[in-house]
Amino acid sequence: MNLHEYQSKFRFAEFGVPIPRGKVAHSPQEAYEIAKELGTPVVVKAQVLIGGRGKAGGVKLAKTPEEAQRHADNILGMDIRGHRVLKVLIDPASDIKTEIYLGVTNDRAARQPLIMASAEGGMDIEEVNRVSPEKIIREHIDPFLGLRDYQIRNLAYGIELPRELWKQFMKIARSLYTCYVESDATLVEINPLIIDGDRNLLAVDGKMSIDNNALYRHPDLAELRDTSAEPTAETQARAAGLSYVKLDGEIGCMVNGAGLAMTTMDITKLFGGSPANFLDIGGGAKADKVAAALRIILADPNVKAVLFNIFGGITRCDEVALGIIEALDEVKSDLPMVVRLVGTNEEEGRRIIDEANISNMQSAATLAEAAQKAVKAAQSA
Amino acid sequence: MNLHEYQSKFRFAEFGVPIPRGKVAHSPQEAYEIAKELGTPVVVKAQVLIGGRGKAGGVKLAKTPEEAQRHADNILGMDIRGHRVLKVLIDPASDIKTEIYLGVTNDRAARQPLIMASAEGGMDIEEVNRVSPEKIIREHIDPFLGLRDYQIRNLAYGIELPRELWKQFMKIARSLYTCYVESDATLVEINPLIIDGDRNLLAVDGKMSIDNNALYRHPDLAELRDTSAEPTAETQARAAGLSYVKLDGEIGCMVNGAGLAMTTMDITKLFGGSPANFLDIGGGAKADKVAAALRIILADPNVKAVLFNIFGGITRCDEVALGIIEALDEVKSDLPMVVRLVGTNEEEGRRIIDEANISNMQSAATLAEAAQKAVKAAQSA
Amino acid sequence: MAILADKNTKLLIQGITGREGMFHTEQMIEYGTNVVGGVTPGKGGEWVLGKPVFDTVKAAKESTGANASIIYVPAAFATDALFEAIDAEIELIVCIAEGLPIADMMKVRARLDHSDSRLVGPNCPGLLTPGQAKVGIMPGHIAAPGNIGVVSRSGTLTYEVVYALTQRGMGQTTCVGIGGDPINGTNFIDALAMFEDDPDTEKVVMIGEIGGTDEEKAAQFIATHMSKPVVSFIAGRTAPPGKTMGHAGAIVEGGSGTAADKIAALNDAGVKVADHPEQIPDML
Amino acid sequence: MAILADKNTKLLIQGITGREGMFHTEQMIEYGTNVVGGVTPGKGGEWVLGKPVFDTVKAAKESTGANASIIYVPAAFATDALFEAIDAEIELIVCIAEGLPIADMMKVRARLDHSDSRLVGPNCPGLLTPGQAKVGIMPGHIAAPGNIGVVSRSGTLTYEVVYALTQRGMGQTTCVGIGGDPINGTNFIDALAMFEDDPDTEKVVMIGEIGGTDEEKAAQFIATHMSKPVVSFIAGRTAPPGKTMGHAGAIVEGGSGTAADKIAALNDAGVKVADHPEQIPDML
Repeated sequence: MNLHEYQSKFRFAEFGVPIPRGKVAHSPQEAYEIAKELGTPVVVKAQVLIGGRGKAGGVKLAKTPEEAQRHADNILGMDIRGHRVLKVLIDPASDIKTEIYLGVTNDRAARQPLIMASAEGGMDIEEVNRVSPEKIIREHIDPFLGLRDYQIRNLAYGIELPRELWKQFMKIARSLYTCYVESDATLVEINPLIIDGDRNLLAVDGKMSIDNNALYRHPDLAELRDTSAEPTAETQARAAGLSYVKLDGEIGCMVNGAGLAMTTMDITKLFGGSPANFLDIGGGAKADKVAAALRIILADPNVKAVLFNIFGGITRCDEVALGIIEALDEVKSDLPMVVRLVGTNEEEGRRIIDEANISNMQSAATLAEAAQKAVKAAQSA
Repeated sequence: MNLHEYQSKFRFAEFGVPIPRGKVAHSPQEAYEIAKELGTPVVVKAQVLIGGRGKAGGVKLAKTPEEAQRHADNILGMDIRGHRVLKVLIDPASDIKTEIYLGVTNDRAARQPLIMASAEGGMDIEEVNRVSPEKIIREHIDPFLGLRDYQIRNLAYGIELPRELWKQFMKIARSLYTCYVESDATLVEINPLIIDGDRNLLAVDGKMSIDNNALYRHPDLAELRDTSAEPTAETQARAAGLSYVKLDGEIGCMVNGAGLAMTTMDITKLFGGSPANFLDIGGGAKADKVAAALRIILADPNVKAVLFNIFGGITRCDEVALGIIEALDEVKSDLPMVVRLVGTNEEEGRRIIDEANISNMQSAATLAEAAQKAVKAAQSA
Repeated sequence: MAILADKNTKLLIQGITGREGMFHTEQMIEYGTNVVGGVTPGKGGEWVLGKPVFDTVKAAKESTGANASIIYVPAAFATDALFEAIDAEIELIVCIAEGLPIADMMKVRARLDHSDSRLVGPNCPGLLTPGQAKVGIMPGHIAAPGNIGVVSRSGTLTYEVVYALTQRGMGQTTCVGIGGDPINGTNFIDALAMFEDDPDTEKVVMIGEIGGTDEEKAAQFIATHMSKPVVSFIAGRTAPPGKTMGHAGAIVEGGSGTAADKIAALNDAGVKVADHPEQIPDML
Repeated sequence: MAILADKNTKLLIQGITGREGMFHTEQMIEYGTNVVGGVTPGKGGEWVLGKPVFDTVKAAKESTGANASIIYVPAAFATDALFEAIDAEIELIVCIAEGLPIADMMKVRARLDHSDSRLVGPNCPGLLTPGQAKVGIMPGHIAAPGNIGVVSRSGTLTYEVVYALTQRGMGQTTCVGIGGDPINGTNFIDALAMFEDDPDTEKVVMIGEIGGTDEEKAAQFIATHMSKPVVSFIAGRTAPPGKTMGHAGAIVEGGSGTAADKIAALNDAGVKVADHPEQIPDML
């Protein structure tokens, strides 16, 4: 789960990281008032869970409260790569002399947290890593020992941070790591961490991702999830216990199992089609779940055909077939559908589908056959 | 550093261990009032930093507030193995059905904390260990992982704790271990942990020792040190940065280094004498430290002779000799004294001692010679 | 012969009295797996499906001589169950439970590295040695004894492949689902090395997916350490970057972990990569 | 030859700019020890006693090729200094610093066990290879090169014994002070094994004290693994139980750790135990 910039920075601040004393505005009027209260100049920053807002015009400097209001008016409601802007953060403009990068993430290959610093702050760290990886100073953290002071000094030394700033830097790195651990984060990132005109370090932009599996022990963080800007389908899918990712194609896919769902997407493409989504209905596949999944797929206007690919393992195919029929009873649709049921009781399952005699539904025996039929159906639709 | 029963139990309670809702009384009148407030029967318990108070008559049951007052009157001021009782704990008397032992300590051989439980509560655990070690269930704790729930279950299973009490037991064990870790304790012990008539677990007696080396990061615990009942000499020694233990003999020893100080005690005994103390003045041995040490030694009425044994390593013997002379100038004494100075600049040191021409002081070249002279001097004194 | 589990496996079920645990225990017993008992704290002394229940793994191991355990407990308790099994020196631990926090798994994995236990999972379908032992949730009837080793990060996709093999008369030595989490107990290299050493395994199928670099490392291993032919399939060619595809580990991050990279690495190592799972039998 | 330190030791001083660090650095240089530099965070780039100062051990090691380090920092920072030296893969770490909490040392020791570093200490006088290297605070002039290995839990008591040996013309290969804390990096057995393997060491003196069971374990080791004669002395025969005698490790607890037990164990192993330190030269 990703947090907004303002959520990340406010959380960092709870652990002792210095941040600009900004506030969130939901309307141009509110932006005006905050700017007036903070004193200008301020920066008006779109709060969206996607990168590239700067290029999209989502970050603007304002010299007066009136200008802040105007910018907020422009930015609020903006669509940035599919995400609608519903909030702006109004931060006092910082006197940026130097930009540093500081972040902690999980290194899955090393199976340890990794803290990274770079003198090349303000840039995308993955880009720095591609172009000049030696400019990123890295320290693996023993999860049992935590981040040790000497490791922070190794970072400070490596990025040639002026020595009089080491004390501030150590406090920030310790706070950031504590925030990472206490939040079960998979990423905490300050970019840029700036040195301002008064030789103070300040976290001007921040990013944070939380391990979804750990949310059960962080109810406060779980509440921070912002579904307002998220595609409705994803919110609905999460509520129904489905794993769903919207894609740009025209063939809606409903599959049990993540690996098989990706494979179904891939094979659709292989046969000349294009998947409209990733959708894993998980184990069981009762009628209500199938129905919820179907509703989500059909709500996508790009979808021209639906492909069901169910591998009955512990789940029996006949039960799934009944689930599909029941779901189609609830969620009517004329779109062409291809159903492939394999595994436990597959003949019985196919018989149920055939006997239901649904005009827009055909069945398939193999995955290749199912994909080909779905692609053909979508093309003729 | 050892804590009193009441300090230990109150600390356990802060971490969630259930304890009797008792209070500390400093006077018989206070004991009466607490007993009245708690309701009788109560137990009046001497608070001393030494074992064996029960046998010494330091623990009494009182059926009325008046009886509590009488018991407190008897117990307060009592001398228990050299410790004067200045406080009593008034606890509501518990309805004890079963007594369990539960403790965490450092296993120095395994270099890990060790949690132990036994169904033989109420007895000295070292005695249980001697007689029937199989009755103590042990689990080593990985200091990085902490005490895991399954380990507590292994204990509960091992001591055959009735299953309906496991939940309470798990909470207590977790709390006790957290207390151990958060306090940098070397021992936390509940003995007995009782099962009462209502099937509740309750920590009726408790013990706690803190790692002296870790006190710097626990100022709150450092304040709990009770020097009121401790021999004055030990309090003074600690204040002067000396390491001192009072013994029963007549030869006062002043030595630099713990191993050498023990050796000096041993050799005194070997030659027919008896050491009055262990005393390590540590490195440096400036005049003020020597003076403080001398004052402590001479305050012991048993001391009949003083033996200085200083090995000049980095410290020069001439400097130490000057320190001793200066100290003797401040702290006058007619007791016979033997000085042995060896190592760096030893000749110069001995010359200084000899030239000072102190009538009651003689010098020695070897450790054996010094010990023999001191024993002889003490015997003729 | 086979790898990891066979007729000599004496299996303990951690979480035997739970709904899921009981259901799958029944399936495993039906398959012929030698289930020797179960563990549910507080229910020691009870019997479930004809098997004794114990309060602790230690007590269960002492009574039954179990050498393997399988974990069906909710995520919040799975970490403790893992440490308990490691501490009791269970040789093979299979963790079906899913949803374990990464921070917990880092610690579990660090402890595993200093133990003699082998973990498969978490968040995996377990393993199946056809005709001998089913330790997990893979449907038994889709597999058949034979000489092909199967290792996979996926669940139903594995079934799909195993089913395709069986339908073509190509049986399996052991099918191993290593799970879809970013940190797990057994990775491709571990399983490939075991198949290489197993005299009954003649060919190997490796089913990977996007995310991480385990397939790339496996390719390296195959090139340098394996004599047996390996055929692979990588799921997620069409997955967009930055999106988690169901499995916590299946995400293309910072330009790495793409299907294209993995397929290229495997091809470089001389491994044939199928375009879709149903091609695999023809490529073996 | 010698053990642990010799002419090839390239020594780093952690805490070189402190009062104690600077004083002893001067002594070590005077003795002829090859001190290559020091570490004091925030003082990198300065020079002390003609040696370069670095901000981190990593940077110091990279610049100087140091293979040993000695720690003279206050207890509150010593744990971090230890982890830093271990992480920088320093081969020999000598920790003079005293007062380290037991909880910290448990963690340090656990990490050491999975590293290639050797720690001597904490709370120890360090070591001295007469004529070659002084890594610690032992006075150099009381020792002389020879063929006797000395290992001890104590400080000045060690000096006493070394001095007695030297005065009798009995020089030493290396004198090792392992420190008086309950948990340390090098114990008797480690040092005894090194002396046994050192061709120049012909006889060994082992100076123990009350507390713990390390002397008993050493006795066992001597009986089963050592061909060279060992003479011992145990301090604390007159120490009462339950009282810490200066060293955190020197305490008789629960009836174990007494001098009598240790002497009996050593005698059983064929080790002669002196009644007082000045007897040792005669017993060798």
